[in-house]
Amino acid sequence: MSSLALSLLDLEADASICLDADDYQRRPGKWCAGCGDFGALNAIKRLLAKEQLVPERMCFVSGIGCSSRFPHYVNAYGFHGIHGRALPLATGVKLARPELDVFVVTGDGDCISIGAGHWIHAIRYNADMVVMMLDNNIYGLTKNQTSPTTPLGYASMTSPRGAQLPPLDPLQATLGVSNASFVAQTADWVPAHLYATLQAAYDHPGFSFIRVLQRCPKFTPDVFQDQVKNPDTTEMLVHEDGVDPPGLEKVYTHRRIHNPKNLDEARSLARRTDMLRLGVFFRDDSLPVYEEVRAVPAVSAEEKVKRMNEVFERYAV
Amino acid sequence: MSSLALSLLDLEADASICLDADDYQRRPGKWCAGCGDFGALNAIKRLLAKEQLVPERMCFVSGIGCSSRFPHYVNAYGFHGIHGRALPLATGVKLARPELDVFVVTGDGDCISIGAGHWIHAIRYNADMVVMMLDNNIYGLTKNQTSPTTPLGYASMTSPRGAQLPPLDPLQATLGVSNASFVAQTADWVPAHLYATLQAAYDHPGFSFIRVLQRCPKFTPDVFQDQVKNPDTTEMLVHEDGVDPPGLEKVYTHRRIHNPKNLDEARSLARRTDMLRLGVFFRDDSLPVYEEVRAVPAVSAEEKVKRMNEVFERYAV
Amino acid sequence: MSSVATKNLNITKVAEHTVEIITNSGEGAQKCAQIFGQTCAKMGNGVWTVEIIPAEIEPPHHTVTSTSGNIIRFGTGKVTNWGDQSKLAIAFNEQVLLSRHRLESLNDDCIILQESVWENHEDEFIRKQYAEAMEEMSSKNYRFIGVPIEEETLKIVDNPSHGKNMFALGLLTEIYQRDLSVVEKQIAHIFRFKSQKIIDSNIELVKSGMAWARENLDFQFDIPSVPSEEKRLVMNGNQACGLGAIAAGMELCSMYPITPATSVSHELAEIIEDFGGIVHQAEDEIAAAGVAIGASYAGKVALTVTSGPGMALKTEFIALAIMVEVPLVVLDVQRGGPSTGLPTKVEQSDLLSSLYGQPGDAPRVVIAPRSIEECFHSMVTARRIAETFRTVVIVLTDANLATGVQQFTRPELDIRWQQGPIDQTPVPEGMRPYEWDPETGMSRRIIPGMPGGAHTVTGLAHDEDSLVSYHPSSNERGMRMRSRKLAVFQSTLMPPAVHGDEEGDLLVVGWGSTQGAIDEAVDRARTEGHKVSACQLTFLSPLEPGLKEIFSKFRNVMTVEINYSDTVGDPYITEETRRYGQLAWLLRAQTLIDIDCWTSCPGQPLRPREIYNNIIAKLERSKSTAEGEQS
Amino acid sequence: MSSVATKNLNITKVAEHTVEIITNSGEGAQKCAQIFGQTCAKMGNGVWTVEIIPAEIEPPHHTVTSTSGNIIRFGTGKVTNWGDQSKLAIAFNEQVLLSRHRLESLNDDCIILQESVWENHEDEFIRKQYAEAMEEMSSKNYRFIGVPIEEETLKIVDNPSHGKNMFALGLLTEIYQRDLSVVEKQIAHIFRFKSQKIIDSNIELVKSGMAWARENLDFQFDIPSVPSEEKRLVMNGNQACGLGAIAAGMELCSMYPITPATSVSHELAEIIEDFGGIVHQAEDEIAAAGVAIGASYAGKVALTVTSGPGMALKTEFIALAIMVEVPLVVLDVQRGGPSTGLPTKVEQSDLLSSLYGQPGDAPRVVIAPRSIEECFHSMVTARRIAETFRTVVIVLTDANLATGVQQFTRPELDIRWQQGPIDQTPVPEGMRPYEWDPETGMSRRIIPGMPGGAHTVTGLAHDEDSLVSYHPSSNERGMRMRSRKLAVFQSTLMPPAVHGDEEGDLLVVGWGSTQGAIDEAVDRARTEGHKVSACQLTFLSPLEPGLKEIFSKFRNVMTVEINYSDTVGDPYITEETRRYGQLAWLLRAQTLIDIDCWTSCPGQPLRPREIYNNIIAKLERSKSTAEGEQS
Ligand SMILES: Cc1ncc(C[n+]2csc(CCOP(=O)(O)OP(=O)(O)O)c2C)c(N)n1
Ligand SMILES: Cc1ncc(C[n+]2csc(CCOP(=O)(O)OP(=O)(O)O)c2C)c(N)n1
Ligand code: SF4
Ligand code: SF4
Ligand SMILES: [Mg+2]
Ligand SMILES: [Mg+2]
Repeated sequence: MSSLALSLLDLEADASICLDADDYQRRPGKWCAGCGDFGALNAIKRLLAKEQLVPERMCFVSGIGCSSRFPHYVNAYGFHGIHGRALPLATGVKLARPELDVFVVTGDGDCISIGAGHWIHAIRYNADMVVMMLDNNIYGLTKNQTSPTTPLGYASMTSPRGAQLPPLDPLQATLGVSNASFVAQTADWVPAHLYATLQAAYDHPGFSFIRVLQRCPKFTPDVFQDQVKNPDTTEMLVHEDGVDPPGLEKVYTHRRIHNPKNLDEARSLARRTDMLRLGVFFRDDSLPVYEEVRAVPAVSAEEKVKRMNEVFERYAV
Repeated sequence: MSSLALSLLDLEADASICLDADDYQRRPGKWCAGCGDFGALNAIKRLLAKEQLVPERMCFVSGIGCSSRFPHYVNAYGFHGIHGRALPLATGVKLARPELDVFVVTGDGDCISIGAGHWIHAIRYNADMVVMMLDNNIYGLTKNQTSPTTPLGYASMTSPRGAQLPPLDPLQATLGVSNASFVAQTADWVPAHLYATLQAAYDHPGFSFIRVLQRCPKFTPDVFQDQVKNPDTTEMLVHEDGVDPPGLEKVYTHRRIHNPKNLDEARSLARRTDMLRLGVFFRDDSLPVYEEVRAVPAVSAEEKVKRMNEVFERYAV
Repeated sequence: MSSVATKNLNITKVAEHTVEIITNSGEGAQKCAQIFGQTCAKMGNGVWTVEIIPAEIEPPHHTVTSTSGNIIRFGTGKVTNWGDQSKLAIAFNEQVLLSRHRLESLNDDCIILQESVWENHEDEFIRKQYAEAMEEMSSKNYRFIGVPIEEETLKIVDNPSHGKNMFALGLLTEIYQRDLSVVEKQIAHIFRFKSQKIIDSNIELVKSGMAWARENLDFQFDIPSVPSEEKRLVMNGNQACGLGAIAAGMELCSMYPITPATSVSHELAEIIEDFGGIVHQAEDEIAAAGVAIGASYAGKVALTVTSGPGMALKTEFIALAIMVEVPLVVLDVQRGGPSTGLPTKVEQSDLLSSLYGQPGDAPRVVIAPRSIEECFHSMVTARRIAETFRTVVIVLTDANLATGVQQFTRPELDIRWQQGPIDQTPVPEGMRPYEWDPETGMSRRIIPGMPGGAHTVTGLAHDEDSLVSYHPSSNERGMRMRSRKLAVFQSTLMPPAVHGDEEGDLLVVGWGSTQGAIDEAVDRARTEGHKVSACQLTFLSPLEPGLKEIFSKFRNVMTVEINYSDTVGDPYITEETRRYGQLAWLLRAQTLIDIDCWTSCPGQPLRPREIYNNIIAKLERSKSTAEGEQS
Repeated sequence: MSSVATKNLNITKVAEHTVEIITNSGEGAQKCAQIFGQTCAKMGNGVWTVEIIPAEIEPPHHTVTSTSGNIIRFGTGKVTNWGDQSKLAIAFNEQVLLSRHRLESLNDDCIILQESVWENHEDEFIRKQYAEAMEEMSSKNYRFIGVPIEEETLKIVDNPSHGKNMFALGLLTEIYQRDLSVVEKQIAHIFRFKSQKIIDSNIELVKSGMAWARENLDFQFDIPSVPSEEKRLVMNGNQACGLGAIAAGMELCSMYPITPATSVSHELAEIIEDFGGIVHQAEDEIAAAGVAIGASYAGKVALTVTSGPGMALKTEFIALAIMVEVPLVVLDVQRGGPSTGLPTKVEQSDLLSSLYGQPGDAPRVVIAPRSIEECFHSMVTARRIAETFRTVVIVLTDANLATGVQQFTRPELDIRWQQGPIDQTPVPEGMRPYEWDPETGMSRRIIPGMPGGAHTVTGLAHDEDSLVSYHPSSNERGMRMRSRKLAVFQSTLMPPAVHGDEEGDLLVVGWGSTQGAIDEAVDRARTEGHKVSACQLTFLSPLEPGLKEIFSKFRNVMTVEINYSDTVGDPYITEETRRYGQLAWLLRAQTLIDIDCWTSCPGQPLRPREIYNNIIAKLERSKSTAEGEQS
């Protein structure tokens, strides 16, 4: 059964939601035909509709890249920042306004190349936000340069004879960072799974890192071909604390029950290259969340003036 | 048996080397009395003497910090760079001059806070260099601010009520990066182990990351107190492919045979907080080394001119 | 729309023409233009080609945002810029055409060869938007000629979007009487990696385009060429920088992708390994600079290539290189700013940040090539300066040079440009790492590997021995020595040439890529008898000598720049509050002469006509004020 | 060394005195100076204290590099700078003293109270280096007085290095007849977190110091104070900035540690949580800026604090804030550059990079407080400007203000400085994210949470709706509007005050922290009848109005700055090649007046005497040239 047919089936599943979903689209996405970013946008729309989120109580933050154009297309507040710096901006928004729902959309270059330092530290801060890394294994917007996730030997404009290093696996790296609290992998061509993963990430209190395998027909048309064509190349990690969207088991028959609490297991699964694995690799809802550990009681202007005058006393002569 | 006595014993072990070792010291280190950086300097001197390295064929690269003053004290070429950027500088040196022995000395702030992005990518490049991260759990040079490795709740000038987040574990993070090839932990107060670890790192072809637990009597006098006082808090990871300096077993009776090839095991050991673990967590000498995969045959000036003229033909009108 | 009834050919002879090929992105306008441009060049015409690039990678087709294409200006003599509006256009649909119309890119009586399939398309929406577009464009008296481009193409290939461009090429070949054999050679070259079948069908398409034109068009243009024996190359500025870097002997280009600079490294990645070098794509621009500095320090002078946002990130490392006196060449292909700004568009707004971007006093050399030819040679010059003076050289080009294609005299390669073997000779007893000549501040580098030279360089204040020193005198000494090198370098420079008379009513001063357009505008004014000259600067730090003297011979001096300046007379904008163009500001401080500026930041190269108009306007203003003073 | 034989006290009355306490780092000079300074302040004297900080954290003791200490200048009237050389010094060993001697910090006939234990120390090496040091210092006629500091201290505590400082405090208390009760109060305050035992023994040490002085010294100084009713605070510039930030209602300070800026955040970290705010220590300066911008965008105006190298890293983000028009306050505590430079030392070399650091045209406001009092108020001003004009405000202080301690009028807190509740009212139908007033470029912010206001801000060129736009006119429009705001802000400013007559032979122009020293030097020259005035600028971008008019009333204008400039007459340095001080360069472009400069970058604050000398020298030069012209 083709993933296209599948996605139809799965849209029918809750057509009601799909209607309102469009209210969350501010304007049509300007990506190439067949770009996986459209799938991510659709899944987000469904999530927002399902949760009936109020546009002005959300903020979508991104860096620079095809993927980072995302906020322009969502009916919410958005900050289309600079390359690699979406996470610090998002952290600032969350620190100032914990009541806002913060979503970050970034790319494999934006997040784990130029943004790598912020990425590692944002995982550790564990501020409550949903982070979608749209991973097309390439630099799209700048037209076809090698990214850290480009497969070994895959040619681009900057390595015409093929990438010289094995790719950097975002999952293993994320799982290596202390205080990591939610790490998942999904793919744009399995809409039901993408949607379910977003839902789980949204429900998770803390920094939810989702690597979304994203097709780029323009520059990496073949990197995900097998996985798209043949569901048998994929194993679904399922668990009650993870995701297991109904209907998928018919298509994706390789299923593994993986308890997302098991970090050792998560790491070793992330390492294995025998199959593509989709699902929640790790999840711990109990870890310290930055804006919570940093929360301080509000103080009235009058009180502030009063306290400042007390501080002055210490310096008075 | 105190670690001091131990270090004496262990200096006697090869007094001959110790003599020449001083030839590798350009000038006395200017650190606080009791600073662990002295131990690192001594160990390096011993290694250079043991290997009889030629001063002009070595380059010591560092960032900024107490630890990063290191190159000034070694009788070798040195590049005392800017904060957080030692690794890109070192990569440039190695790319241009693969025949030079490159050593990097960095701190917990320099390497894994401001330098985090370069750190992750340098691990992946796997250029052949020895990297010593002197980890005193604090920002020393700037006088006592929280670093990513500062223990939870430990007070500093920037978090007077204690660090708000669990520390970032450099070992787990390093072990999470694809193409990581050598990851070890040692401590300044176990000179024999520090020395042996440096030796192993030097022998390893590729990027050897060593986290050196380093005492800072000035600002974190107590963070390593127990471990220094009581060897029973420490477990030595030993293996023929790792390190197992003679004599230590008498003091450090907790020993675990750990095969550095076992990455899953390495990661889960790095996670465990029941004891301090010193040794080589992971080692794989077979991974691609950046300056090798990028090596291109040298071309004579004449040949270059000839080839450039050929290139011109493509653009000729 | 008018279609040609009776055929009675008239051939107009013109000195130059500007042609646009306007398509959806992905329809191959680039290849068509490239081949046509190459052909014109080979046939001895001067040529300048410019790309029209859409904002998105692949925007929805048949919309105003999907416009992709090329402008080809070619003529009898040398062509130095994209000129004014286009005289002839080939458009694959009316929406992309409309976008060009709105940008006022088309000449009032432009001849437009337009795909005829849309006018009566079955889809009503398409007919409707077609009609509306034609309505909007009726304000001008363009001459529209319907051409069944797709229909004709389909006769030869089944996927028109891989063929229409060659049919269009055929139209041009016929209209401008290009030599088919030359066109065929170019096709064979461009598609050399494709099958013979494709090459053949492309040639067939060209022929059918020619045939259609022969049968249906009543006009042709004759643009005579001056055949020359001189060997020439044709390429764009980024290619020229890439080849120049190799010719200069640089063996490492350390970069991070950014438009419009990236194609320099594409060019290099393709070939540099045949020259013993590599392109290193770093994790970010900071690392790219760091790797380049590390390599330069170790003896291999490296290049780092970027654009505005990347320059911002290299700020700290550039200061380090200046402080430790490690040679470094930084190429900044300027784009529209500030921040992400206009990534694909031209601007000259990085001048002041290139001079003053670093906290602390960090003297460096800044040069700006004025033509594609100078792009090539700037790399050789930059490297020599960087090594001779142990400093950072920033080379400022821009999106106009980067994508503009032009031919230039084939450079004579000099083997001395190549890097010799790295100096590994023993260091003379007692020689110091910074043995500054007290007169010149210059010193000999000690490179890792040199016996007896071991020392540690540092970004901290240091003395001749490279020892950290906090003593006032050694700090001031270092500052003085690093600054002195600029004065010494300046003493080796010549005053800039003046284009036109040495004195007059107005001197137009520009820098970098605008030379062609400015000179053309000035010439136009001069032929009308105006006392105007031009002076194009290429050394910005240090500035070329003799400027004050040159300027003082003109009643007015005005810079023309592609950047922002306030306009006196706008609300709140006075002589005092006005923010000037970046070069104007620099020259005011340098010469204390009241230098005016006309600047604009439209995200496209300046047109000779705009410049001309502002020259005339400036002359008017100064005349009236002069009279004002008299009365 | 002379030791005091017969005791016959003479009390000298002086208007001011400068005292140095010189120790190994870690011997508590800071606390001694802090208490002494506080005491003087409380007793109604004007005070200025400066720290002497070693390069390393804890360098080897008893060496010239280990010098740590304080300079306290206090007098009858207001004290605005550290003044000239010290008149009295207390030294714990001769090596640290020697380092001060070499820096020419000690007055020719300075009285030096010196630890007497070293002279005849058993260790020969110590005796030897002592003798050599004394030999070197014999060039001056200092008056050396041996004091058994350690010996006396050991009588009270067993670890002298935690006590000698209090004994020294006792010496000063006696010599300057300080009120012991005040001293005791200060001790009790400073050691409030320590045990009563420690407090008592410290007071005992002070008393023993006083006793020793009484018995052994034949001199005292009387520095009358003018008691005033005015409420005053005493603190350093970083503390003032920290408290100012809170007073300004800022609830987030997002920073990364860097000397000499870090202590601002230390101050804040201590108290800001009692004000509903936090200090966020980011992973680097880039993230620190990003977090601040994110928070400001979301409605809480944030502060980011750094110094030179950190400014370099914030370059890109500052441009983004300017482009999206998110208010942001950036505090740059300037240190010696370039690169890592002189991390703990003062310099004013970030002016041009603060104005022009960003690629692209990025207009921003730059202000430089001139005193510690202005440090406090600059935060309030900066925030107001940033919010009113939706732009970035860079505040430039420096290591001199950062560590200098001075008292100033206690600010009257205004509740309106506090941030009101974040605007969450519905957005009026049809209101746009960048509804630029065409006259002023100003617009109302739409903040996340405001119903009906959802939009996406972007660093790309955009229109009023914040939609990405590549159209020339909208790009130029945005540029114009962002630039216009500076002109509008400038129109609200007053011309700067002139210190001295409105006209004369020379106007000395400075900026920021040098005001005190410049005014003092100018006053000195004026009392000698020279026609010199001073003008200290605090707004650098936009520049204050009326400068040209003010300057034109003086025959010469010269800036005085703590940064680098070439000296005409040095090899290769001509009027043309000279690189000017940063303010001078700026003012030349702005006024087209031939502004000279005297600058110096010794890594320490300028001394009134140096400035005075260069004022006189400038007057001489101009006189001779003037005569030259006449003949
Ligand atoms: C500081 C800076 N460096 C480089 C760029 C150029 N740039 C824009 S997007 C991009 C990478 C895009 O790749 P990715 O993050 O994977 O996003 P994608 O386009 O593939 O979705 C780069 C290098 C920039 N805009 N700013
Ligand atoms: C760009 C920049 N940011 C900040 C600093 C200030 N700084 C110097 S060293 C340092 C951190 C030192 O900590 P660490 O790396 O752990 O080294 P340690 O001193 O503890 O050995 C900082 C923040 C700087 N010099 N440059
Ligand atoms: S280039 Fe690739 S990632 Fe970018 S829009 Fe096109 S398909 Fe999507
Ligand atoms: S501060 Fe700490 S790390 Fe730095 S030199 Fe002193 S003891 Fe060593
Ligand atoms: Mg990508
Ligand atoms: Mg540290």
